[in-house]
Amino acid sequence: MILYITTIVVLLLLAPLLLSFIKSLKMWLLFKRPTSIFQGYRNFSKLLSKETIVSEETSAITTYAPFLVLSPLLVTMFFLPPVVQGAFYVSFVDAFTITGLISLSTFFLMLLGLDSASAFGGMGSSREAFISALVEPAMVLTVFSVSMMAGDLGVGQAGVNLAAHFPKEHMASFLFAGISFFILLLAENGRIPVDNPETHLELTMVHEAMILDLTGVYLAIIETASSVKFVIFASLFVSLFLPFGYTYAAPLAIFVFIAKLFGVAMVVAILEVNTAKLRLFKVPNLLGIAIVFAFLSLITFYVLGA
Amino acid sequence: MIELLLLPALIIFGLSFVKSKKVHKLLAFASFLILLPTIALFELPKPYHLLGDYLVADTLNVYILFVSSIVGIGVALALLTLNKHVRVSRKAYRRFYRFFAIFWIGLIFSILSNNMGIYWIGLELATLSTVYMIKTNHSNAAHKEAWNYMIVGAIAISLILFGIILIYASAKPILGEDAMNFNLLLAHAKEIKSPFLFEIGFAIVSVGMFVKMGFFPMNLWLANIERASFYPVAALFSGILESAVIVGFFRFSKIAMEVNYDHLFTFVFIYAILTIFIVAFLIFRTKDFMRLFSLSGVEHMALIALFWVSGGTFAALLHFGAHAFLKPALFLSTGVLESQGKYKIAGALRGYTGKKGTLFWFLVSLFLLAVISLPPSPMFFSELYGFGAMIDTAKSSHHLLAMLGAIFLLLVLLSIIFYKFIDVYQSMKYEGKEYQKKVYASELIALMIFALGLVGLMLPSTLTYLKGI
Amino acid sequence: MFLFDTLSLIFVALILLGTIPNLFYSFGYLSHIERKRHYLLHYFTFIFSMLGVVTAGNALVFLFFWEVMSLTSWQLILTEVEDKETIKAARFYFIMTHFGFVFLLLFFLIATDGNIDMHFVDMQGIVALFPYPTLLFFMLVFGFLSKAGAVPFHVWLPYAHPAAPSPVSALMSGVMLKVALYGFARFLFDVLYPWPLEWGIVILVIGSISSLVGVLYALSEHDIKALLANHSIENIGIILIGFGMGMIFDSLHLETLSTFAFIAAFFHIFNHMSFKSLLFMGAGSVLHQTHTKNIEHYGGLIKSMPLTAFTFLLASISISALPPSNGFLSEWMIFQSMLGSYNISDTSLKLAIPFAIFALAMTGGLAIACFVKAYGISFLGLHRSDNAKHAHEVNFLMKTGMVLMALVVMSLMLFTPFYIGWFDKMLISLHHVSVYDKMFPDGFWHMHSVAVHGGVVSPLILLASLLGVTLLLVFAYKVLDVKKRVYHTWGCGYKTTAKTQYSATGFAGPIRRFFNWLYKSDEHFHKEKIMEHETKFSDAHYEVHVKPLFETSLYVNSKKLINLVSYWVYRLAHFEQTRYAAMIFNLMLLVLFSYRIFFHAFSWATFVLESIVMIISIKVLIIGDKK
Amino acid sequence: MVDFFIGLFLASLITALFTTRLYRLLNWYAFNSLTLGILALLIGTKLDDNAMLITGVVTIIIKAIGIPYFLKSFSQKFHFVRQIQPEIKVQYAIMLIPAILVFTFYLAEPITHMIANNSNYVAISISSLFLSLLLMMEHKNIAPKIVGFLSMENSLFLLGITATDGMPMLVELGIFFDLLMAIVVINLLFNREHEEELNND
Repeated sequence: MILYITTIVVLLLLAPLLLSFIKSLKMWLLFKRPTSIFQGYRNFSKLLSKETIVSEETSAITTYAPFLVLSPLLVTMFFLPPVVQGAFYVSFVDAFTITGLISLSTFFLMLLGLDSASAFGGMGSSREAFISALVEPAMVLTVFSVSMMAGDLGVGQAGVNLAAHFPKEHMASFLFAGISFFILLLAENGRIPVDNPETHLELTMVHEAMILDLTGVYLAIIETASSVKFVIFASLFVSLFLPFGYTYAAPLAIFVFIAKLFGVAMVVAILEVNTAKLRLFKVPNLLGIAIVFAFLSLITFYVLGA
Repeated sequence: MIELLLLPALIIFGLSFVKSKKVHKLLAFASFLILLPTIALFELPKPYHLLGDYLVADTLNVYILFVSSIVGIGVALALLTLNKHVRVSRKAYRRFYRFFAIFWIGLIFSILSNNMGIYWIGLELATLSTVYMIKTNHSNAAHKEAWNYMIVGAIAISLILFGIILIYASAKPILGEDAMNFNLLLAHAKEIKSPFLFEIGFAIVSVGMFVKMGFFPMNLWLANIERASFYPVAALFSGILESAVIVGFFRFSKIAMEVNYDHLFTFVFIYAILTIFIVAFLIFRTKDFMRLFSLSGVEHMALIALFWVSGGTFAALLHFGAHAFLKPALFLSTGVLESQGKYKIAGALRGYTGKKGTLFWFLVSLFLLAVISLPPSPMFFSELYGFGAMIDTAKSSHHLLAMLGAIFLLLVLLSIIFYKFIDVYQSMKYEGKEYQKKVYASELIALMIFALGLVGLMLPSTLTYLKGI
Repeated sequence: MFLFDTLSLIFVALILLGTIPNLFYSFGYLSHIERKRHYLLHYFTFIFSMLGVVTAGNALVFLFFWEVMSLTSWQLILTEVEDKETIKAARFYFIMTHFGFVFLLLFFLIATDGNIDMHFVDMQGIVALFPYPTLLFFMLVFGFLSKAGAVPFHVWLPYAHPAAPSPVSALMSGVMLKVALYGFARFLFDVLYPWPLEWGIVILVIGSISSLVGVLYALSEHDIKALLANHSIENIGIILIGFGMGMIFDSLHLETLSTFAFIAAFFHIFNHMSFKSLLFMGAGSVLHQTHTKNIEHYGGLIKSMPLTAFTFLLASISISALPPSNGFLSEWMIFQSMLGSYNISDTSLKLAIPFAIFALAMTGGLAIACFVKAYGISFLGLHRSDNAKHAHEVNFLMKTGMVLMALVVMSLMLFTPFYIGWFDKMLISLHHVSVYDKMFPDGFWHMHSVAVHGGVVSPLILLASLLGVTLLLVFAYKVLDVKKRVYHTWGCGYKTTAKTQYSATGFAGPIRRFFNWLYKSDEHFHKEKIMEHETKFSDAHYEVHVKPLFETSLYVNSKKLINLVSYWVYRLAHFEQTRYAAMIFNLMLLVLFSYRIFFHAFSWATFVLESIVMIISIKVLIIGDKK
Repeated sequence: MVDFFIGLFLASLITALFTTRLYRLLNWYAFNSLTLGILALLIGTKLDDNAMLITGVVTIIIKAIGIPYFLKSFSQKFHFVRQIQPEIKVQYAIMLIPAILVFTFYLAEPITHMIANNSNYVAISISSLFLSLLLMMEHKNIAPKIVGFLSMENSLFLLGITATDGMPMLVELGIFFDLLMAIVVINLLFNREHEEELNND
């Protein structure tokens, strides 16, 4: 139980760090002077001390939606697979629920975008709706095939099972599912090539457009939400598709886990440096690949058993 | 008893020669009398021999006569205000009643007869008398149609007689002069030595009857006639004259069932489907009430014939009763609807205000929806039972899938008719302009009589009576 | 005459749950209706007839109430005739229901041997002897699913539901469609029982296609009620997926999974009833205030109609299948049941089920997008029209109706085990095994899937934790006591007006563009250019219409065919006016000849001879020479 | 002897088909009815059937003399068009008539196996029915149509007399009564037309 809570706290604390890490790594790779990897925490604390400016066109949605964006993600944090063998994990929540919780958060985020009556908010919501509608089937299909390979739909149990018994006999579908999930990780967290988190150009922004009118604590909450979301995806990816290092003793296991998370962040950063952001109407091509891989994964598992 | 039955008709006949101004009201009320002897007939034990073996009242024909007399009363009531809707002379009025009397006499003979010859004589009498009724309208179209009716009706009637003689010829070797007796023939149908001769005779009889009822390929002639004549005539045509024909069909087909059921069924089935096929598409294109209703009358007659030969006696009779009440009611209301703004379907039901007006449009809507077998119309039940009988027959045949396909086709064709009626109803009620219109009490009472008739059909006692036939 | 078994009672409960809030709402709405007597008469008959359908004990009663239901609902659509569209919609609706009725009639007649007052259970014996059970199955599919609105018989829904007054739309969409599903279930279970595997696959495929098509057309819709109607198609599809899975498992003798899938379907039936009724009520309230159905003219209604907005949000979350709502739970169950397909060895099934999973998941994603659009555009932002500006909260009765329906939604969310226990009992009465104990082995907190390696969901814990965390956050925010300032929305230095907001058309733009192959949309773009500059214009107008694919391909064409046939029939029929004698002559010839050939010594030679003779004779005597 | 008159009956009907003048058509109709009456008398004497004899006499009086006379007087009173050109070309008609005869014999062929006598009469009656129909359809004017209808009546009487050896008396009288009624109605119809024409003038 202590391990369980520790993990959650560690992951929560780690969340802003990971995003800042990606950012500074990218800058470093581009031969820029990198920002501090603790920039995330600085932003957070600064935003907390700022006053909140609420647009007069908004309604109760703006007042409450930021909390509702964050809370499903926080709840999800409790349901992640265990990092250390023998640690407590929640057994009564399955992958569908987690997908649902993430969708719930996105739902309120999109409403938030529409509430401020600005053209940007609508634009962001519209694009987000488009992308998440395409992410959903890929996500469900991936979850489906992974849980079949893991032998359990519960996320926690699946992580444990995969760590205990790596599905060597289903490598093909496992690989397909992994690729698909990684694309989803990029898409859901608004990384390049789907979205560029660093730009505020109306032609390109998706996530940023929705929160353009937020400041202060609200912005801090939303920023936290997006970093928490990244951590959730990264740790899911790590526990489900890179299930090693689980059996070590507690501190080591946690360390390995965090290292893996940074590994994922590094891959993301390297990818971001080497690709350009896709045009919005090219995004379906990428998500199409995710869907196809997810579908392939399921079919290979189902029909070929490989 | 037979005197009693004929008496009202004779009274009307006599009164029609009186040249008084009030006489047309008197005539209308005199025609109420036709109901009394039919009610009396109900009370008598069945079968009741009215005139030796020639006229026999049994449960079937008493029912049909009863329905017809109610229709007759309704039509007579509506006639009271005919001159409010169309131009009609007093003389024509009296003539109309004169021929109505003859018509009624012919009808009594044909419906109650137990003899093919008498049946035919009655039918011919009724047919010829209606020719003149068409002519009460002075238009050129009516004149042309009266001739048309005369000729086509005569051909049809002659064909019926021709067939009757053939049937007679086929049965004479076993029954002698009594071969014209329906009941005897039915009892001895299996002994007929040359079934083929009988069947040829039956085929010709049915072709005659079918032509008379407007089946394939003569679908439009009745519609044209009803369009050209005054609406009470149309009501009489569809409500009563066709009953006389269909009762004959009932009797003949009953014998034919005994001779060779498969042949009869195949023949009537194909014929009826062809008819409904043509009629459905004709209805789809009609643009006025009269044609619409008279074509739908053809459709219903075809259905009744089909139900009857499929063994759905109850369904056929219930459908018959419903049709006999609904069609005249619709024709009468058409008279009211068309009296202002002829041929305009859009908005026809709008503008009827006040108690009378509301009742009128309400009743007409009910009739319109009842005629396409929406519950709680009796037609809904009769179609259920009728198609049930058909399916039953289909199951015992060797061509199950073909039969099911045909029944399905039939239902699809009925749906086309359904569509058209819904279209017409909606357009009557919700489209077009609204302006003040008037309806008279006598017409409303007539419609109420028909509505009550329909309700009466649904009474449990009526249903048991019909099931007992 | 009547039958009160568990299945019937469950649907009676469904109808009551759907109608009681509706009654309040309806009376609140009544002031809006001109023909009150007409409305009330048909409204109550409608409710009564639905109760009649679900409790009917024999075919006669069933068909009677079924037709009364169609009749009254048709009349209800015609309550407020404002334009030709309503009339067209009503006609279309009625002919479609009649189309279904034809198949039902055939089904019943075949299954009862014509004794339509026979008890349902006795029909099974007759059906067992019937050589083509699949024919009967398809009759049920056509008959009931055309009323339920499954693709491709869904075309009437987006026309009929918007045309009806809102309480009626709620009833039609929420309850009447379910009554059709009742019929489907009743006769599949009671009459056509041992199901071949193919039937289940057919239902699964119909369900998958319906769900996708429904949500895709909903996205492109700007009429709020048509949008909701299209969502009904989607949800019927989801229900059918569950139903199809149940049938498939049953044919494969996987009894527990079968029961589980059926429970999922029935649970979704209830859920859809609740949230769709609520959505239609909300839409009705909005319509009541703004007098338009076009969501482009709403906007900002949350400020003037908070209660409506809140209930609509609740229903939107539920219909989008977001946890912890009841809509999520039933969809979760359906996904779980599909997960049970793991052990099936049939290859065709292994291909069909992933497709269904994909369809269902895609539907979920698109539904979220669609409801963000519907909710965001109508309730959030600035008022997009004067009507929206002058809207205010609806009257007490209507509010009561909405609140009651919201309570129904909540109850389905909170008392899931209770409802599921109920469905479980019903399935036991339909000779299925019980799964309640397997689903709730350790009390009502956790709901387990019965599939091998199935998942678990804990709706109450989820709800509690979400509420807890949110409240905690809000509390923390309050504690922080942040200074709050109100200012304008940033609009690049321009003033933010209603026109600068994203429109519904724009919102759905990317998705519409992606699915253009289906929509085949018809765009109208007009702008007043300044000085012939492409990019500078004073005024612009953009409109996009989606071509209804199914309607044009299936319905318009069949109408064209009927028109064509009727034209030729009409032309042919007119020969009789001048050539009646010849007609009768030929008829006699045909009849007698056929009698001679078919009923006495048939031979092909004479048949050919007859045909030739008839053709010549018709040509010479009737058609004649061309002038 | 019976066969001879049947032959005459058929011959007169066929000749009527080719007639182009109304009065001649009426004459042929009269002749046709006359043969029918004689047939009735012949068969009546052979069978010693009084009813048949009465039928024969009534036929001759009404159909051979009465109706042609009335029709002729109508035609003078109401100015019928006397030039009646058959619509169907003669080339077709000469093919059609034998075809009809062949067909009816083919049709009646099974009957010969079932009942020995009279089956040929059935065939001839049916063919005369068809021929009368032909007569009706080849003319557009109303008068020859009426004649066609009357010939139809004749052909069924032929059937009644030859094939069934007479029908019940009551029926036959009834048929005659109806025939008279038909004439009355036709008269009335013509009258109307006449009146209207006068009114229009």
